[in-house]
Amino acid sequence: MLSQLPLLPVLLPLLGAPACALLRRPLAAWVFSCAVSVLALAAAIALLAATWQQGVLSYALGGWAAPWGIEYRIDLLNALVLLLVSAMGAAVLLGARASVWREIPEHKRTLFFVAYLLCLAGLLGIAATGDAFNLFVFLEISSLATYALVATGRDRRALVAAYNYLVMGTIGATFILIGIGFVYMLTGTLNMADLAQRLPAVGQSRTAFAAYAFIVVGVCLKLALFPLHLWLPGAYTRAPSIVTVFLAATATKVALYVLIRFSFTVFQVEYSILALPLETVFVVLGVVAVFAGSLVAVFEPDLKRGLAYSSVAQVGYMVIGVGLGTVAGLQASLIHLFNHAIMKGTLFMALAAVVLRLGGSTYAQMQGVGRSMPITTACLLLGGLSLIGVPGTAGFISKWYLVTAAADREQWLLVLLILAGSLLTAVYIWRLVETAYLAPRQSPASIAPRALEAPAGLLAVLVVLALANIYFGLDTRLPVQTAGGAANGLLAAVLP
Amino acid sequence: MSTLWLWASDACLLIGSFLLLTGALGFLRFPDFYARIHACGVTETLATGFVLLGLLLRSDDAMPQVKLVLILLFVLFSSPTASHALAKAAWNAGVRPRDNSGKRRVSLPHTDP
Amino acid sequence: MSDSNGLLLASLAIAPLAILGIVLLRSRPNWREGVSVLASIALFAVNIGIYHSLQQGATLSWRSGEILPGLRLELAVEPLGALFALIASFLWLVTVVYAVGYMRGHGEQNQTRFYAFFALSIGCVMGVAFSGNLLTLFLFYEMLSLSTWPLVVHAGNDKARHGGRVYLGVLLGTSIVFFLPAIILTWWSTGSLSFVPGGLFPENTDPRLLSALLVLFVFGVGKAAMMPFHRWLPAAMVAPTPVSALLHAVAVVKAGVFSLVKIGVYVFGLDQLAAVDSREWLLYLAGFTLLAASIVAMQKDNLKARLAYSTVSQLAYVTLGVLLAVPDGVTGSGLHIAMHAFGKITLFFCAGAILVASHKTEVSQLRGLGRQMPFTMAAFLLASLSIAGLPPTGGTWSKWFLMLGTLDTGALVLTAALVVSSLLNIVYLTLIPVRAFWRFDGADEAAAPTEVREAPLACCLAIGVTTAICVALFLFPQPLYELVAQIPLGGG
Amino acid sequence: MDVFSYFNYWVVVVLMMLGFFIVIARGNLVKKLIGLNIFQTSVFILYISAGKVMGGAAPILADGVELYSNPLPHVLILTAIVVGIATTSVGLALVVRIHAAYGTVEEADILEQDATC
Amino acid sequence: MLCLLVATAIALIAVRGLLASIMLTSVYGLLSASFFVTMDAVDVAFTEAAVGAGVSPLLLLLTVAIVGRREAASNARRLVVPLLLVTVTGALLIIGTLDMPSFGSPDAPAQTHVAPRYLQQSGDEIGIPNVVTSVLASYRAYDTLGEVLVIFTAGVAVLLALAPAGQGGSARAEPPAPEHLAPHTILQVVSKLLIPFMLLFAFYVQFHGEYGPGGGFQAGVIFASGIILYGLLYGLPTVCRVIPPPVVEVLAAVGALIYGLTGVLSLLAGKNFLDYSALAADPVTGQHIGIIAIELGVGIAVAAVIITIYYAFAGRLHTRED
Repeated sequence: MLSQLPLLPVLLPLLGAPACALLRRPLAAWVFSCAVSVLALAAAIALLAATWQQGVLSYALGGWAAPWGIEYRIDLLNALVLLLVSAMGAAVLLGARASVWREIPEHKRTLFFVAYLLCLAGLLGIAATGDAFNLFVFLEISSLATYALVATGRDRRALVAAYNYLVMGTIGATFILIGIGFVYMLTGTLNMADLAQRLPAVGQSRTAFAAYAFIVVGVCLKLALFPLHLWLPGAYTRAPSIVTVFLAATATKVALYVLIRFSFTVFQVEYSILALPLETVFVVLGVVAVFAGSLVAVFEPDLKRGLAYSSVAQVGYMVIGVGLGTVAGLQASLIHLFNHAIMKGTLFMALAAVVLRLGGSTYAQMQGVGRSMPITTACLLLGGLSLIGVPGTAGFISKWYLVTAAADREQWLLVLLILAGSLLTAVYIWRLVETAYLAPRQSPASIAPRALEAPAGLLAVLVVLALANIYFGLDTRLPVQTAGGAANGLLAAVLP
Repeated sequence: MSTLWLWASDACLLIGSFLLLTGALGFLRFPDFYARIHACGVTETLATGFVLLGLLLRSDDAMPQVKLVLILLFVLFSSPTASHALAKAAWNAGVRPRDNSGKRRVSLPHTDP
Repeated sequence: MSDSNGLLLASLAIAPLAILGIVLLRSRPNWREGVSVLASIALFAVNIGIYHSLQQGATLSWRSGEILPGLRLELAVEPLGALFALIASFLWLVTVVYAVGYMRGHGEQNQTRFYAFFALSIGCVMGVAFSGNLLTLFLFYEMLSLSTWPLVVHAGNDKARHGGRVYLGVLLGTSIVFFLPAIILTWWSTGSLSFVPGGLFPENTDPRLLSALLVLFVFGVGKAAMMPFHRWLPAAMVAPTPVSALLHAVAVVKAGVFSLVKIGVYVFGLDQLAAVDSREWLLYLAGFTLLAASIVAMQKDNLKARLAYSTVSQLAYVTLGVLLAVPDGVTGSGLHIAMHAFGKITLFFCAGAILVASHKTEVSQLRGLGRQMPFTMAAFLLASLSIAGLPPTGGTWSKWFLMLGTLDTGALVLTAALVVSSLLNIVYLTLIPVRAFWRFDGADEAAAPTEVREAPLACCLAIGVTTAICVALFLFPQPLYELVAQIPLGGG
Repeated sequence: MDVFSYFNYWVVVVLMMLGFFIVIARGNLVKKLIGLNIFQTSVFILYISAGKVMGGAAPILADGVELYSNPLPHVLILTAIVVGIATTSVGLALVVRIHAAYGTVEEADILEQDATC
Repeated sequence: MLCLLVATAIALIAVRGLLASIMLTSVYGLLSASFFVTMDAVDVAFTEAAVGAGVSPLLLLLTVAIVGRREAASNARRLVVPLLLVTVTGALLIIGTLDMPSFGSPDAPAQTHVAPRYLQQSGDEIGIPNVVTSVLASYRAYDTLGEVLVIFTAGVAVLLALAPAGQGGSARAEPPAPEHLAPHTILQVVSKLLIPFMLLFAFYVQFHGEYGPGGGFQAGVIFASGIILYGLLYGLPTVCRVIPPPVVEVLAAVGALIYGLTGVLSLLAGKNFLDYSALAADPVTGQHIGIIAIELGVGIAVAAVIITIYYAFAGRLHTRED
């Protein structure tokens, strides 16, 4: 079974989804999905361990060797993303019951879990595959499932958000398809490793340039990099709480992975970052994203939407790291990818609990929530502190690496801007704290009937996620070493 | 022998194409819906028949011939039915034929749409 | 050895344990406060133990696993930290006793939260005091900012919220925008963040980098309240008096100047510090701060605001002492941390006692109060003398060394500034009790409520203890001095 | 002659852009999906054009035929067509729901309704 | 051919009114299918004809029947940005084409690198003449599994969006809708004659995919079309009685599972996922069995999902009329 390891994290949810559809009772579907996602997580953990021991793992699907068949090629980068996505997928699902039962009508619950598993499988498939076209296929699986999940939100605006996401997402995917088509016409292959070998020979052609441009734009649409982020706030805000947790923790992360994979593996770094002015483009767009996203978040009356904009900002940080084009920058970007998933997972999970009990997540509704839901609010606060980058939390590690990476390139202005971005984060997180702890509790009439602490299942997951923020702020070996190894693997060959 | 078949086939194809052209012309130029549907519905069935016949005469394999015959049968069934369905739907929707001056000439029981 | 290291960890662990106890016993106020008192006694005892180990020449330290490559959380005991920890934990004990009286006397809400975060703050202070490298220092420094915020906004009204915003905004802002880059730059250029006697930077470090770093550090440690980043301290005065007393006269502000002393001595090293270009104007900025804050203090009628500006001024003394980069300056700074702590906490205790007993907050209302509250006012008088640096109080010694420092460097302007500031101290602090006792005219008699009596016993007890220590330190400054003299000064 | 060899591709580019234009310029949600359809179909044409070999036969092995067109793009596009219809159907389902919720499928009207509530 | 396509697309931009747009879409699909034939892509042409000219206009029509055919005039001021975007994108694409291998050149990398192996060795390795099927079902079988799951996802998504409450998630028909279709006697008679042939043809396409153009996907679409035609003529309730929605939904999942489990079988036999040579002693026979099995899975899943989607839309149509 060990030789099949690279496939398992993807295969389990992929086949689990149709199997889950055969279950009629929602509770059974939930239990089944949980089991599937936990197994996938176990496989992903084993896979990461195997990657550390054996280096790059290759798995030929259908027994056909690449480039004729489709290959799964797992290096540290893939393994890290797989682990992250499956872990968040499992965690969110485990805590999902109460929230789903509250927000999703009874007859849609089974399908909801099926779509969730499909989305998970799609994202994992993207992260595992070594074939450019296969990536597109799994991208579409996850995207379609995401549109459906977003549309299950209770508000009718969820429908519009899902529709806009669908149009933008499809444009992005089609752009990626065009890009893949171009490189295929240039090289005759779809396998990423094979592409990497064959592209340098034709790398200077205008076709390669156009191909890279289309892929980058397409991926940035999925990544919601400013100014292509327009779909994100609506989708995150209107989607059911659980979906928001899952998407925020995984979807943009996988998109960033795709960006890195195409920029550093398929197109080599000399081409993608150093020869083109993309370094500047990424860094500038990243910085603008940080400030634009954070500023909107500061003035947003709904916390969920505010945090969605904060995601736009955080994507900015990650892209800055990529744009630096150094091992340190890439490592910082990957660390932030990992840590941000945990932070936003915590934050949105806590919001799921808040929405469950209070019916909404505007600041007005959350007044005094610190007293009615102390544990949830404490977790929310922890996630927020981590987002700010307070030392002792995971966010601090991200910021540290990002700033050192910028310092290595002697970009002092960038250092300052990154830290100033943190200050903006502090502003909106503090707005939350004041609302939660200082504002008078809402008048009894407007408070939900049972404004109590969240149910145990959700709360347990939430607490674990919140503590993960601290754990990964103190024991950083897993993200730092894996990200370091991955960054080295991607860049060491070409950079000193 | 084969030349003869080829001639016959060419002739069939030509007739078919010509009929299609007339049908299209009628579709563009005729005054009202029913005349148009008549123009292309009638010619289309016949034209397709000729084209298929022409192709049938050209092929020398059994399998394609069987297929062409089947297509012919299918077209003979479906094309008039489609025209009928269209006309009927139009009638039900309240579309009425016009005379040369463009006025409604016929008024029949189901006037309500 | 291992026992002593256990002591070190214990000093950090007591606060969390205390919080647990406080939260669990939240429905029984007596037990809850009992836990607080017990914890503070235990902490003080532990710190004495640490002091003794240090005196016997033991090195106490603890390291975590690597957090960042080559970087760990490190704890280490050195003389200055031990001094700071001793003072803070002792004053915690005193303050808890005082707080029990104050909070009950004043009928405050949310007392459990108050005691819990109070304990947490002290835990963070211990962390700052015993931190073994810049990263650890920064970690506890930030935690201290965050854990004191709930105490500052304790009242929960708009005024408190506004104060809290300024408080956290300045402290977090400076630490993120100045302090953190300074730390990262240090790491980036030296590859280490450890506290090393004599400093971290190699001889050939770019002087411009050092200049920039010094500026970043001095402004970044916002808790040192260097102008123009001093606004948070007056803003924090919306807190209940015990908080102002312990945290904003002792723990938090001293954590700031303590960090600066540590950075000056162990990151730069006095020799290198003396050569940094930006030191000169920072010195004058410190001089300006101490004068300007004194002048502002004179104009404040609110007693706590006046004390706050006085604190800003006194903190500038310490900063100035470090920046002088001579051994006498550092000795003066170290001593002043201690002396000012006892003096200022007494003053705050008195202010709180006056508030509880007579509900008066403005200086102008205090005339004649000496008759009703003679004990409090006497303590106020002694403590203000200590702040001004006059015998028979401990403040004399620290000011003395600071003066020597300025003379060593030949910066006579600064000497003059110190003298003028001390005179101002007398005007705006010492005159308060003097008026309360003697400038009593009949016009106010009717206004003075006759039923005003001394504050609750717990408060008076606390005031008595700290006042006594102020005086005692004048008579027996030797142990303190010896401890401060152990700071490895490299250049000295 | 080089120009002529690209003519095919250029027409495809024009087709793509026509579809793309409909997607972003039209406010009717159904029309947008139609545009998306055209856009995607045009990309299929690009792929299939890339697989054509002049003088080649359809890639179904037969005796005596040496030159075939490239089967790989065909396979890819078969998959892509399925993806396209899947996207369209999900999009249409959303449109139906939007119509039920808003009573309109014009983007401008929807924005207006959302802005007022 | 291409010019016709361009003309259609321009007409699409010019025309206002959704019904005409849908007809043009259908025309566009048919034209591109014809173009695919001239490009030797017969399988693709088949699929595009079924999908581009069949299923997708059908779904569009159903939608328009629900939401109305009117289209508002577009705002002239809103055209500037799209025009700019389109111009930039188009320019980039044109630039991209400048260094491409010439159209139809047999020396292009795409023709010389990976594809030749399929053409030269699939006969020995897989043993079936249709190379497209070989690649689709064996060399890149995993993509096709992904494709099946895409269509399955679409089914799930449509159901999630449109399923009416209280029926266990399935798009069951409403109580009989007004039977305005009743007098269509001629249509009903003719279709009764034709539908069996359509279904038969679907099976032919299903199992003939190895030798000629066709395969599970096309067969599934044709099968579904037959059922949909039946539904259109006899009304949703009738067809729902013949083929109940829950059954179709189960079949969709089963189809996907057949595909997946075929892969799992080869896993259990100790080979890689979807390596059919493990399914029989002789690798080529194994490939045969595998391809038949997965094509069956594809066919079932596709037919079931398309019927499900139809049910969901048609159900909405009836709900609205109530």
